[in-house]
Amino acid sequence: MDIDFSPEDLAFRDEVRTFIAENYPAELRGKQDEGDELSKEDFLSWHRILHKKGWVAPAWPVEYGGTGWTPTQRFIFSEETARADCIRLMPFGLSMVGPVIYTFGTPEQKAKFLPRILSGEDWWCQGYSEPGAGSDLASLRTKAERNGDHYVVNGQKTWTTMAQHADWGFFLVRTNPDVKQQEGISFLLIDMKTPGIEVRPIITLGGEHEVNEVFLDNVRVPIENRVYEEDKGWTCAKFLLAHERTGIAGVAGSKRGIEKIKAIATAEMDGDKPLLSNPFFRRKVAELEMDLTALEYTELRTLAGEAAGKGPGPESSVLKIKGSEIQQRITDLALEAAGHYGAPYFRGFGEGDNEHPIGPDWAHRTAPSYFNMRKTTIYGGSNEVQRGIIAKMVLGL
Amino acid sequence: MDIDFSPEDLAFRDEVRTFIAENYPAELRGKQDEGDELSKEDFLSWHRILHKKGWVAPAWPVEYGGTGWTPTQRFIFSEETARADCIRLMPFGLSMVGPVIYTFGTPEQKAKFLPRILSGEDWWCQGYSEPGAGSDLASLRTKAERNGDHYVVNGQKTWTTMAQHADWGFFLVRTNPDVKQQEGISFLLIDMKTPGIEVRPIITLGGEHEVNEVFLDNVRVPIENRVYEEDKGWTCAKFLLAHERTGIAGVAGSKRGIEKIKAIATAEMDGDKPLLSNPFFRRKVAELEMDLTALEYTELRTLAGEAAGKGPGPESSVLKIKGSEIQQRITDLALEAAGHYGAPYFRGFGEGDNEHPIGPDWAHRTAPSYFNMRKTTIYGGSNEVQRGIIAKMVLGL
Amino acid sequence: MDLSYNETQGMLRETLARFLADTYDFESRKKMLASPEGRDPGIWKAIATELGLTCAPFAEEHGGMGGGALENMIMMEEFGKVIAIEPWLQTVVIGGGALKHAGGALAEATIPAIISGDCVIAFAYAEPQGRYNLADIGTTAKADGAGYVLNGHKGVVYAAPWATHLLVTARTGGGRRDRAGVELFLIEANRPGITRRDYPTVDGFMASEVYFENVAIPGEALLTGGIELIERVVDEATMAVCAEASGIARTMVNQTVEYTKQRKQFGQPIAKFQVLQHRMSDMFVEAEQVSSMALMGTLKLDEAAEARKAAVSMAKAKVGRSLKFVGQNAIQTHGGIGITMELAIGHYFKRGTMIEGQFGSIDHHLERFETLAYPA
Amino acid sequence: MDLSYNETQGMLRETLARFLADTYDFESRKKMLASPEGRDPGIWKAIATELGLTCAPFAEEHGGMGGGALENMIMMEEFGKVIAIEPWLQTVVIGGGALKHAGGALAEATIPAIISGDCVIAFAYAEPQGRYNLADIGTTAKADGAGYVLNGHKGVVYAAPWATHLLVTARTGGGRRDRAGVELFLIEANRPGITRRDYPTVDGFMASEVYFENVAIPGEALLTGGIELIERVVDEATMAVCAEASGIARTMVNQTVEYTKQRKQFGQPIAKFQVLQHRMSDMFVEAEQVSSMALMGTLKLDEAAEARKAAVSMAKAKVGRSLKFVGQNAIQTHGGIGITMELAIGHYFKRGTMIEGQFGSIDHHLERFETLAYPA
Repeated sequence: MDIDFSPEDLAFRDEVRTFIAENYPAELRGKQDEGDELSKEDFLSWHRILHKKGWVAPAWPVEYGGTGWTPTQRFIFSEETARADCIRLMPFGLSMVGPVIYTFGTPEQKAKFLPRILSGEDWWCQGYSEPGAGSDLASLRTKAERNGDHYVVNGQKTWTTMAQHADWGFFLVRTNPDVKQQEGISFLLIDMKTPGIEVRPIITLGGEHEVNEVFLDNVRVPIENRVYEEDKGWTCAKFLLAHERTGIAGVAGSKRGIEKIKAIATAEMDGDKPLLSNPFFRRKVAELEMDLTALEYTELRTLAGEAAGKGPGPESSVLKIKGSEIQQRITDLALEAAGHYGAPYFRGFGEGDNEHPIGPDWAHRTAPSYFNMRKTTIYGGSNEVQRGIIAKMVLGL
Repeated sequence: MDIDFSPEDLAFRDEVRTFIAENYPAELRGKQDEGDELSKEDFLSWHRILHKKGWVAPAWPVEYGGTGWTPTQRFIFSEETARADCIRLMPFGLSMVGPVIYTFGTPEQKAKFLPRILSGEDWWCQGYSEPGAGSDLASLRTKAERNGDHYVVNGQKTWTTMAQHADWGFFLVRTNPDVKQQEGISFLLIDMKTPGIEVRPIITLGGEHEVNEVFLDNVRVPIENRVYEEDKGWTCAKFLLAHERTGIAGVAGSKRGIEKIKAIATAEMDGDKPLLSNPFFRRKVAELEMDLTALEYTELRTLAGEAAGKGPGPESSVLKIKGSEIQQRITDLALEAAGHYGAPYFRGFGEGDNEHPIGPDWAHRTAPSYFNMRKTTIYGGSNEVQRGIIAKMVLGL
Repeated sequence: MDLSYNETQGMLRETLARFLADTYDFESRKKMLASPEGRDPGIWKAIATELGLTCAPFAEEHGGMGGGALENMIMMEEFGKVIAIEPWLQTVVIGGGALKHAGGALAEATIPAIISGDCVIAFAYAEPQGRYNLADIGTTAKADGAGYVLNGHKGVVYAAPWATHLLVTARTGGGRRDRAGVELFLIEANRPGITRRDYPTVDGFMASEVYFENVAIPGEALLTGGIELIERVVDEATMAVCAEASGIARTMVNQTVEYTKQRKQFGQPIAKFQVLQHRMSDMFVEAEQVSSMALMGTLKLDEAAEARKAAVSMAKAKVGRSLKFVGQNAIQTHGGIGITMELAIGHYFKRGTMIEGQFGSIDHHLERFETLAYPA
Repeated sequence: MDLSYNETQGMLRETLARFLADTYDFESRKKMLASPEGRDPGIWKAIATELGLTCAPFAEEHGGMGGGALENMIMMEEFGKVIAIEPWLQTVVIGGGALKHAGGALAEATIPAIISGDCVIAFAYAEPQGRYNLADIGTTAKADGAGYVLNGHKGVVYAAPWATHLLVTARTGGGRRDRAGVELFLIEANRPGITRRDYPTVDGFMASEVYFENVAIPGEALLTGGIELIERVVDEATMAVCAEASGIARTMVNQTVEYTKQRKQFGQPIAKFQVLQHRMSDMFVEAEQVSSMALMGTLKLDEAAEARKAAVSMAKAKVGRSLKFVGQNAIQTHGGIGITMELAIGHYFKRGTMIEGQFGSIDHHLERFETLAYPA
């Protein structure tokens, strides 16, 4: 057992660092730092740079465009990108539908979709949740009926993140209403420009437009856009749920978040001392670092288990629960640091609007971030659902 | 609305203070302070003094021996006895079976039992819980069968506090096995010297002998010792459960507990400063005071509601939950203050044993108290049961 | 000792509650906030004149009903229940309170205008560098003949865009964090040299950065009392937001209970899940603590300064903590819909969150309590 | 980076686990504790000689297997699973560790005796006034010719009644809390002038107050390294109890899960109640955090002093907090039976509770971490 990086790993780390320093777009630097809403182009510019370098999908098998890195190298890469505060790549193509397609898709589907995911040509969204269903995915009602070589899809999806930008969406739809809940579901890839699709924004508490409702009215989807067998889409969904949970610990991002809090609390004064010298503020930062370190080693232990052949199992629910709580606590602490200047609501730089936000640069996003991050314990399988998974799958209750 | 005491109330407070100062037994002073186990005689000496003064049962109706005090006077009395760290009177007679008897009993039962409860002549215990039943009181299996003018009782009770001293016990027994859970139960008063009763100690984690198992083997109980109607004992039990919950906030006792912690942490050094100057220890004390004040005002609001005609309703579950948590946190803090000297286990002063405990006087009881007080969230209807009551009775869930 | 409300107090509560039920439903509130002024000034006018409620906490000689902190508590609790954005806190509790305590000609002139609804006050006390220290003030009031000249920058002044008057803390002498030299002034909001940058707040109000540049004010604008007066008024304001918090917490519990009864998942109303039942019980318990502490602190507002400060800080710290618990769990229990603008619950959560820090964070108040309760 | 155990480590774990399963069932442990000596010395002897495990963390030149902190972690985790009262912590981790680091003739003479099970060591470091400050020492070691004379009182010396040797911290110079002048001595437990008052501890061990009155010891008893050596050894000991905590936490989770499957209330196994299911999930999550931090701190024991201290303190603080959560909820879920002597769970809870404070409370370690991580 050894926690240190090998000389090869250290060399790799330097390579990554240098690449980021030389290639990360100047106009993106600091943008995420202030928590501003990011445009589609913002996301894609870094995506394309990584794609050009061949580093956009480290987790994919080499044959489909992965990097062939060791788990340690992947760990280093995610640490370094977070450390440099690189924009997070959108997961819908790279981490979600991509792995489903290379695992369950036909050769034609792989050839058609995977390269465009890697290049960023297609922006993907996820059509899972339905109004009134929430964490109860299997109760979905959007239905797809066969009509010749097409399905005709009718229904409504919600919480569809970034659907306003999407070229394609992967949807869970009911193809057989007569079997019980988790059966009779299929996994469809739908071109978002198909007639009958309407995307309506949902505005969240901080004023963000991140999520949407998607209405499907007699949307025609070619049969060849179904992944895996008809009525067996739940297999893909389950595979994807497990996949989604492993990344969700968000250790690297939270490390960066804590660093930001420390920088803020070093600059911000509390009387004649930096806020970080206030023993109680300091204690909360320390407790965050402590809990994040515990989470980090829990993730490392899980990865070691995976390396030893245990797949990402129900234990990954531990990572989701702890990771989401830590993400929320970081925003809580930032809001506390903002003091009075957490209150002003700054609508962002509209067209021709060059007005500077009120208060310290970082303060105007603290309350919206705090509100918005309540989502982390709700989405991706709410933390209550995760506790149920642990109870059932790990503890056998 | 007015939070201040009237001049009459202040005069009453002084009267109580003076009485305690002049009459509280010298040999009991400080004994409870160090958390030592108390003997039957310890409990009874103060009981008898209060009885002689006519103050042993402030909550009882005057006709049965109560004091006729206003709610404010009763509040003052309980504050003052706690402030002076007077020994707590055993509740089984005074607060539990006494009120059941004067509410539901026959004139003969009242005449026979109430005076002996007041005088302390009879020591009572409570035969409710059964092995494997826990908070699920209604599932009890101890059965009483009619045999002429007697019941014959067979079964087993557990968690019977202070049964080792008891002259009488009040027992819930099943008189009709054919009806559903809460029906078919009767409320019996049983002479603990009746043949067929065996009391066996249960030793708890701190080494205390407070609770017992009680075995009943063909115990003959005269019919006239049944309170209220046959099969309707649940009415008495419900009445008593509500009664038990109101006192259980334990505000006055916890106030005294926090004062002790403050005294300890002022004397105990942490480096070159008193432990109370350590900002984090101090913060925990402050949070306790804060939470206790919130509880105190919640109790006062409940009492005001009662004065306005609302009986002690399901809201009293709030008092149980918060009161028990605070009691536990006090012991947690005391154990922390003890440092290394929380570890030595001191078995108490055996016969001829004059050895002094290890470490500071108060330290040797901190760990046993911490262990023992875990009971407060379990007994009297566990806090889970209380949450269920709030959900059902208050929130209508 | 008697913790029951009298008949007048009950009537006040009912009058306001009935009015707000009619005017402050979710849709009307949304419209108000979206309007150019960010509020409906007619509502304030109606509260003052039609309902005649603004007179409740003022002395009879000023045209009031002779009430005080308890009446403010009742009003604020009802405002909290509908997350009203009316300037009662700033105008009646803070402005009115300062005038009551300072007395004199200014009080006699202004209180009737508050009661009539014509005078709306905003409290300009915070400064960018000052956090929660009321004496950390860089704004200066330099004596100039019989009057003063104001210079400085006040941050996040709630209700300033709506105000006819500003209640301003400024320094007539002493160094940055000295208690001596801090004074309180009530001035017209449109005095030459005052500029504002207005903006909405995340909890639905309007606020401003207010800049003073050589603003000449008369000597009569001074409310005598210095930092002690300011501390007292801020303590009263703190208890007023605690009362608002009590209304908010109760409403969040009720809304969550109602939502879980209707919302179905896994084939049944989610109210049937034991985990959610116990959580809502805990929310109810914490909401009770908020109400208890709102009452406790309010009842101690007229005690001597040290006892008052200790009680208020204890109350605010507990209210902050319990309110956070109720709010976070209300959102979690609602799920995704809870973090959208679509249901009322999210808007209660936003206001509740801002109350946590208003007039001092949990840590700030715990520390103030400790300093008073456990002197070194 | 590789977090997997090697084959030898797996074998060590299995050997000890199998042995403890046979010897340390609940009833046997109870009998051991109730015996006059408070333990069964044959078990220690068997671990050393029959199983040959005591050699695991020692260097080959001392007759060991060349292991270190990881091997101690594995052993302590297994001891935790059965709440063993064997003196591995005091003898192998602390005594053995101090000897390894100090080296020299004393190490060469003593380590083989530790490996053979003949030498049992107790660590006399705490003093009544000192809380968790390792340099707050009143016990003196006055130079006297080639040797020293010891005077003082050491409190709560775990395993002292069983020990052949005492590892004592004492002051050769400097004032009460000075770091300079604190030294470490290994001496025979039966030296003239040493008296003990023995007693059981609440977590099942035996311990003593140890008094030194003009105890003459030879110069060779000194282990060079001063306070730095003591801090390093205590950090290693701290991680050893964290590993023990990992075994305890896992076992408490398992026992609680098993108990709720059997225990019926309201007509069904209480394991079916969603509230208890989610609570046990949370207990599992926290037990995982204990294991993760036990590993993290152990892996950092050989780093430079500052990094080691920061990591150990972070680990111990988190272990303390998570262990408290697991223990309190294990008892609460068991209900009344959990606070009696009758089930094993209560005894795990007692040991777990004492671990929280052993070698420093949660607050002590958070503060030490903060001082290192956020220098003023």
